[in-house]
Amino acid sequence: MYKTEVRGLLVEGGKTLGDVTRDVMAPLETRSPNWWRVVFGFASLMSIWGIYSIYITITQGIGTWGVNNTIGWGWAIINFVWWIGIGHAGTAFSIFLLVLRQKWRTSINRAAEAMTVVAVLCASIFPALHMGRIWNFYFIVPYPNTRGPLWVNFNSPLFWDFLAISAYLLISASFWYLGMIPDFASIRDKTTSKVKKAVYGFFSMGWLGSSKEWIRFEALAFVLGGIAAVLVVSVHSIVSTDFAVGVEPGWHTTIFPPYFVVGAIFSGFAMVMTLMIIIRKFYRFENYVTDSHLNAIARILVFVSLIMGTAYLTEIFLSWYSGNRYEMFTFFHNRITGEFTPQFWAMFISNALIPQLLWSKKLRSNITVLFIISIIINIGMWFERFNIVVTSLTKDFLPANWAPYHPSLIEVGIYVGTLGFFTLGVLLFFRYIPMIAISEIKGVMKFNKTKAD
Amino acid sequence: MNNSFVVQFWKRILLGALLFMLLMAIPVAIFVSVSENTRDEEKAVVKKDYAGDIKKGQRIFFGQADLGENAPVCSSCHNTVEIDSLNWYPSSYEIGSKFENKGLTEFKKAVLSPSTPTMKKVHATLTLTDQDVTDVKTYLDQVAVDGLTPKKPVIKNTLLLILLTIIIIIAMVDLFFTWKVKFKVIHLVVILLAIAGQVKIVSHAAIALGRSQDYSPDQPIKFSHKVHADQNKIDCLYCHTTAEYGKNAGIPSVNLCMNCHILVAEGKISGKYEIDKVKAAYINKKPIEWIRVHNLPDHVYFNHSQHVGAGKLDCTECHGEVEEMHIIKQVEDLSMGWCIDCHRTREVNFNENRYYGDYKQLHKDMKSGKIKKVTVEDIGGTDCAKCHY
Amino acid sequence: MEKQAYIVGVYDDEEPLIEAARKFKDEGIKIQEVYTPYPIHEIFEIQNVKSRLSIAAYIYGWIGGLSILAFMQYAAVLSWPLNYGGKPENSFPSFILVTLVFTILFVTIMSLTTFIGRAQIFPGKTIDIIDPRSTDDKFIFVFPKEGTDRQKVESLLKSTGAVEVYDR
Amino acid sequence: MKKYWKSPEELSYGVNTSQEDKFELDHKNAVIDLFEKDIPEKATSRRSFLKLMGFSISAATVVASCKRPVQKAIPYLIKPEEITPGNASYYASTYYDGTEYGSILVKTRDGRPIKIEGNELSRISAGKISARIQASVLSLYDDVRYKTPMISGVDSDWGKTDVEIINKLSAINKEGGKIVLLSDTVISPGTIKVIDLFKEKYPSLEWIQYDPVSYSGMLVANNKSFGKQVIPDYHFDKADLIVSFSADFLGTWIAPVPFTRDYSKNRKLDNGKKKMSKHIQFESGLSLTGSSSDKRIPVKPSEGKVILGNIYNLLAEKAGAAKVNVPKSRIDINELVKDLEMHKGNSLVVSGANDANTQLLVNKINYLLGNYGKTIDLDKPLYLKKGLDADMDKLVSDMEQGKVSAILFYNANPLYNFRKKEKFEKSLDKVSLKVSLSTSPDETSLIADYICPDNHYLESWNDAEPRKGSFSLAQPTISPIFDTRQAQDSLLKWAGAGMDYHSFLEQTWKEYIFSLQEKIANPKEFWIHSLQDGVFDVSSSNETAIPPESIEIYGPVDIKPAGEGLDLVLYETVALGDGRNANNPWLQELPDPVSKACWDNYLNISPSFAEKNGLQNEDVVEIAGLKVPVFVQPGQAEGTVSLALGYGRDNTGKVANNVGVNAWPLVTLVDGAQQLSIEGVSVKKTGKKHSLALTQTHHSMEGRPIVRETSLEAYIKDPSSGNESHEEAERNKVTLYNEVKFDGHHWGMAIDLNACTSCGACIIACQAENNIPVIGKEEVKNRRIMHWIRIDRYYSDEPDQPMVLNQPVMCQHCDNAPCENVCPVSATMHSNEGLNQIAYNRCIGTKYCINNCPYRVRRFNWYKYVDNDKFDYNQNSDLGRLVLNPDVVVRERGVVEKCTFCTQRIQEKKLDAKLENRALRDGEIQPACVQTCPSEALVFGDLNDPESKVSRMFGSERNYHLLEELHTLPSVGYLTKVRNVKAEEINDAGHDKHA
Repeated sequence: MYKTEVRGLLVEGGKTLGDVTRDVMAPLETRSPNWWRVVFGFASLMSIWGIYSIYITITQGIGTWGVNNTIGWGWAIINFVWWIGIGHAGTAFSIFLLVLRQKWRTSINRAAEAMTVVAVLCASIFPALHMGRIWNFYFIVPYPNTRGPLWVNFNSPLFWDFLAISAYLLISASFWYLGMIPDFASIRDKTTSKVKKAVYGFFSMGWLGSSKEWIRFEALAFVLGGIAAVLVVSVHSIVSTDFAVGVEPGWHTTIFPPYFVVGAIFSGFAMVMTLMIIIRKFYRFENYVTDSHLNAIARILVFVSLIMGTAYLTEIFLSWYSGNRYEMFTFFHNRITGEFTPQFWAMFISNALIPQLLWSKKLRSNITVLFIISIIINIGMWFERFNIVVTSLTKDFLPANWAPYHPSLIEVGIYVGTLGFFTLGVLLFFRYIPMIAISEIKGVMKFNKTKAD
Repeated sequence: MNNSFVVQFWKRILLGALLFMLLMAIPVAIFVSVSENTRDEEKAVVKKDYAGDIKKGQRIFFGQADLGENAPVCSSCHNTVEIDSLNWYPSSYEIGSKFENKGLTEFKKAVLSPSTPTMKKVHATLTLTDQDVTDVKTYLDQVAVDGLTPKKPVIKNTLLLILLTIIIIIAMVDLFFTWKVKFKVIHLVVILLAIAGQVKIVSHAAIALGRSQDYSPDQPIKFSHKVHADQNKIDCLYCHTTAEYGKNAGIPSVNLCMNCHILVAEGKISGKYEIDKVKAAYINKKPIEWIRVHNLPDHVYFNHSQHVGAGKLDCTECHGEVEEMHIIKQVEDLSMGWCIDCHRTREVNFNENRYYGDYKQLHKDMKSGKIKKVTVEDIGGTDCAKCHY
Repeated sequence: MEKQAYIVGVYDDEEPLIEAARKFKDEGIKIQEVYTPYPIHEIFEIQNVKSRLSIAAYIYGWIGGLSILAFMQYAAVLSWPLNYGGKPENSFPSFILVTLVFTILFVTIMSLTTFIGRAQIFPGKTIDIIDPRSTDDKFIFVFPKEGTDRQKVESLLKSTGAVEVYDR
Repeated sequence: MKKYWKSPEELSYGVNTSQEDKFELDHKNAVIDLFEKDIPEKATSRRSFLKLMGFSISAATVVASCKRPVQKAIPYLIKPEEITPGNASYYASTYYDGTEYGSILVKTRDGRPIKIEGNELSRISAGKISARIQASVLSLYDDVRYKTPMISGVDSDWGKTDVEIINKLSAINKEGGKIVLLSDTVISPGTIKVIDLFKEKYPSLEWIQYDPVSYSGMLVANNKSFGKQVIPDYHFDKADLIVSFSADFLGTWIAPVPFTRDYSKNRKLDNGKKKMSKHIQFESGLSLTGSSSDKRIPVKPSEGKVILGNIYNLLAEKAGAAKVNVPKSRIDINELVKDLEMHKGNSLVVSGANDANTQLLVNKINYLLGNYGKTIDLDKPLYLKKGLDADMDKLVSDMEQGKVSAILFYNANPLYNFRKKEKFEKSLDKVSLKVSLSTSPDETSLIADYICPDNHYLESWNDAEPRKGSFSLAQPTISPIFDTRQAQDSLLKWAGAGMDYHSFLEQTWKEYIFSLQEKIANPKEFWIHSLQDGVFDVSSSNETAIPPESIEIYGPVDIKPAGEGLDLVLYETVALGDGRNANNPWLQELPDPVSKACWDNYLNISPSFAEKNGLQNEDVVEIAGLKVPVFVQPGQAEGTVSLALGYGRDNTGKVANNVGVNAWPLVTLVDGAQQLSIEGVSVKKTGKKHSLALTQTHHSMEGRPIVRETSLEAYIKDPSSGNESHEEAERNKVTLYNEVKFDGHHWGMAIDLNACTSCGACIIACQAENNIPVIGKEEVKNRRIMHWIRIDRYYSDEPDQPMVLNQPVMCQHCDNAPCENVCPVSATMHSNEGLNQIAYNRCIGTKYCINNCPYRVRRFNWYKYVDNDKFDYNQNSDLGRLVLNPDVVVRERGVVEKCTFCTQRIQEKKLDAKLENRALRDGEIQPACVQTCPSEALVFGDLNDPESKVSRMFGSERNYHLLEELHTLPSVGYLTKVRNVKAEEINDAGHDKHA
């Protein structure tokens, strides 16, 4: 069997099986810490602003945003793609590594998947809100109707998008929940609180841990993992077709699907890193989320960052090589130079250059540096989406249409709101769900032993 | 499968469903009930200088008071309850409204010395004292305010929905607690059927929302298409003059009615009452406020001349057998699917109308026998912008 | 639910458990059920439990994929063909993504249903917990009391390193 | 073209017998409660009922809740023969508001006018009308209009008002006090007769015609030159060389629509024509006309006069005539003079200066060039402007001296647009009776003792004689909405004529105008015939006499050298003109053809001036006491700034109030003529900002082949010159899928960029036809203007002397439309007639199509624009909504909309053809923009018909499609712009330099 020699121990501190259960359950069993309450309050305030902004948008119209006849999509779509990107990593993380049988995923996948579900939920707010008539949303579903029947346009990337995101949400949520069933059972059996016993007992679905259950559990996990691995690639490819199918300069390019998928994994892993550092720090899970885990993520980030850099350069090269004057204008006069220079370079430096620092082992093992870089990457990825959406739309084919774009407070509010929702979601996850997959950790404990021997 | 598993599984699912249904019952009930056409009217009470005994008047009207052996019962001709069919005789409400602002003497004169033969014949044996007249008039005044007694509701969808919910609850209670019926399958079948029924009601209500198939409101005049179009063989286009060349078929103006009714002052069965309304409208210069039956949403452009003039459609194809209707009714649901279905199958006058000469390819195909007929769809009749702009 | 009577053997590590399982198999004693905090593949082999979920998923995939393709063909070509930007009615490349995603969705939903049906778990299922420690750090064997040679089982358990043997 | 003319029996309109009168009144009172209580019901015509009737059906169908509202259908009591509910009727009428004339057809639906179109029978406007006339239908439904007569600001009734006014007038008349009737130019023979009648009754009447933008200098000059105080008619179609000095004859000068039509006739190069006129424009601010010219030379107004003098001297030298004293011009004009001499008899020199001396020079130059009788017609002069500036000053001094006892204001608003309005207002104190006949509130009517509101012109009878021998009639198309009375009726009443204007007019026509013709023998028949046609022309020979040779420049002329200081030039905008229509939101939101700004006036400054003074767009400066934002306008002449008139109105209505600043007080009087250019002003920065609503902010084509242009020289050599990229695109055309073939029709539009002057008439026509909402300044600033057709304007060449390129852009109806492909819900797709269609009710508003349209012609309903107090324009009131076209849906919030090629019109004409059992004719279908285009630059038709005009234009070597390299296969084609310049001038200025 596989031996983890490159990475050192998967679980440190000589933990026993019983320790694992106790350690992971600790945050669930104790009173929530003060920092948790403060952040919760703060996130609630953000969410309230968000809900207010959503209310205004729905009742008054998209006119309350900064978008206009030239730029039909603004922050909403930027944030949508950004969140989807973040929401990518969880599943990518746990599923790719599951399929590749990378044991070190076990201490991270739960948090990553939770992040995915919350991020995708946040993401799905935007396409719904940016619709002018949200109350007619159901038109997008091809259901039999009395209009002829009138179906939908299967050629439209937005329809693909709708399908892909609903599928992705459903699958990542079920995958996440599936993994939690044995852990809920553990809590049910371990906790002393009657309420918790009942609640977790309900959600554990009567899990006992018999070998018949386990084998089906594993089979399902592999089936879901296998098909979701395809989905991970397809979701962001489909999101990229929202742009790639368009004619706008800077959009109409075949590099988009891989570029988007990699970008999503990049931002997602960065977010996973951010979260894991927080979990490790505040819940003292250093023994489970070890330095070698962070090291592994950091190495992936360096690698992906190189791909990102290559993708950026390829795009620029192709715009020149194609000889298409509109493409060239967008890249050379509107991104590299011109009105959107700061945004372009913010993206390029934070995504392609700064992560290269992680080549250094010293920096890689410095938690603070890792944390800062992971945040920078997320900001950089936001700018990447800004570049794609705004620079292409503001200055496209006919100069007479060129128009500036400034987000309104409402648009910003919705974004802040989703940040709030995300934080709230993650905090609730910290509080009520085992942050680390107990049974899976236990499953890999034996490799510790081989190592120790 | 393990029996206990099945039972447990269903128990959970059904309890969940029950909870969900109870939560949903209120909005669904509201939804279903509002989707049925209801209409409220404001009422105002007029002060009178006489006061009779309403109860007494009502009894007279319903024939419960003793007025003599041969005295006709008012309510046997003048309905007091809302009805679907056509009653040529004015209802109590109509009489009430007509005389609401008129004096007792006028009322008495109309009742006891009638002008039309039918009334003369029927009212001949009617004897009423002044007090009786006052009582009846008072009663009718009240009717004019209250309106007719609403007809007894046939099983309304709302009730059916509630009934089905009750059935589900009973089945569940028996399934889990009382265990009266041994075969568990029966419970499941009953519950599933009931749920299916509910889904059907709700989805039908949802589809019917904004539609009005079978809409057949009471019109201000009891105008019978059967009498005019069937018995008197008046062509549709005689009254709906603009259907052939205008966007709207047009509701005839009163002067058009008067073309005939200047002579026809009394119907064979209907008597004078309804025709008098037309005359009154003409004399008082008050147009008749008909209730529009066939309504299309604002975002649909429909042009009669396209269908009647150019398409040579018969009126009945969309409006049904109007000549058989006493009360006009919307026969088709006028849904988009209904329009499209017809456009897909209906042939156009491709060779007769010279306009279609521009469709060269279709003509070629027709000549070569590649196609047998040209439907509306073939010339773009299912394009959005043919009806929506 | 009525509780059954069991003989329960408790181990606190994986290796002795596997050893023991082999022994019981050699001895021809059927273990009714093994409860472990995490999946142990050796036990599956010894117990000879198998799952055909992946085969089912494969079949679901074909069903889902073909039906969505058929549906799109019906909706976009037969039912109401429309001209979108000059594309042919059956613009197949556009259909690929929808087919892919829908297939995945279909497989997921169907596999989940199958899993719930086969593993017989669902929210709020009432269960008979044999030993609550089995989801924590103990590995347990369960034998039905009836029709089991108690002595032999107990001695075998003890000899293979069971830390505890008790009736229930 | 089939039009539904007014039918004869409708002619009894207005002479109702008393019984019918009562009948109608009762009848209407009965229904009025049903629909609308706001509108006072006094009028006595069946049409008002129809109006309300039409309204009820369209407005009552808003489903607010799940409950289905009971819809009532109320038929006519007695149906008028000529009205078919749901079908449109057209009535011929006439528009003249003192600034512009147009012979029009009024489209009415169910008795309410909803659209104005041109009357093709008119020899003057020939079926074409301007943006302002298109928009005039909206002012009919303006809420602020006076609704009843008023005495000292209090609502009153006609009986009382009439009695009081007659009493006062009679008293004044008895005392011999002077009564002044102040009006703008009156071109109506009927009205002139009414005024004569009034004068008979009140002999002390003095009638003053006052034109805010006056042509007094020209009138005086022509009087001096030829003894005729008139404005001649100009034939721009006959001129091969047009030299214009600040005359914006395509935009605002005298009669822009006929001029544009004539001008473009000689600019179009269809059917292989190789000849076009050459147009040279000298002007200060960049005008519409300047932007269309082949060569535009920015000069100061004073410099323009110097150049004219020099031209004259060179010409006079050769002709041996007397010269004038003039300093040398900085601009070399030898070439130009040579050119002019080559074009003797087919050239035309015009000047916009309101200065008799300059106009005398122009007259003399044209005379020397032999243009009289050829390109200038003095025999059939235009009567559109008659006011003499001196009269106004005399009036003010008369009033100051207390000589005037009564003053009646008829279409005159001196308290807004008279240069010394304070003085005028003060002197009014000495006038005892002030009567205003204004239709809606204005600055002058506010101080009037009596307000006797005039009808809107669509509610009125009238006639007009815009040009000698060309008459037209105006008839009411709706009975007065409010309790108003036609001004002529008021005058007749006060004159005690005992006759209403309708019969008076009929009588006048039967008596006088009837005698001008011989074709129709019966006066009654003549009247009916004229009313149906809307126009009547006295047939006369087309030859015009050449005026006597004896003209001389009056007096010695000394032309001063151009000053060095900063000159301010005041100008009229194409949208608002002199500001009398400022309360019309459509016009306020019409982007200026040149600056692309709306909802404001601003000080145009040249880029170099801006740089020198550190000014940027939107910086507020102080000039002559006014605080205005600046706008950096390329092409503004050095040493000049310009400011639009017509803004800064108060108490006029919610739309016009506080928009811009009033520049009228800056007008000066020189030699008895009002001058719109002021020398020696100074500009002071204030440090404040005032935002401007611009619909276009980038002005360079960035080297892209968007508007393609070439020179006439190159064009003659190779008709496809300038259009090289079209060939390239055709060559590179590959397609993955086969192109869709359209059986039957394939609609297309061709746009001749050579003809388009960017006047904006199409924009307003489209707005009126398609119920396009007005969104206000803030939203325009947010770049959300809703117009379905826009005119893109690009500059090339140097910023101080740019070449201007205009391009109308609407939905291109691409056969491979990128927008259709991306709509998830099938709300937009292609019709089998090649139309890119959108079903508003299916749209969920993802805006993907907007993003994916490379032309950005799709519009989104960002807010609810109907019935929303945030957008308090015409669609926010029941009255304002009466203008809506019932055939076009009013779009909901959150849906995308765009040009449909006026599907409703296509369907209407197709149906007509089907009902008449005939094939469609080419040119029968005209979208609103095509119908109104004064230069006939837009052509619509069936591309499947090889004989159609549009097909022939598509076959032209000049034809190209916008962004054709994207392979969107648009159904709109553009014909390259050809400038009448030498080939190298285009290459110099052309595409590559500014990239």
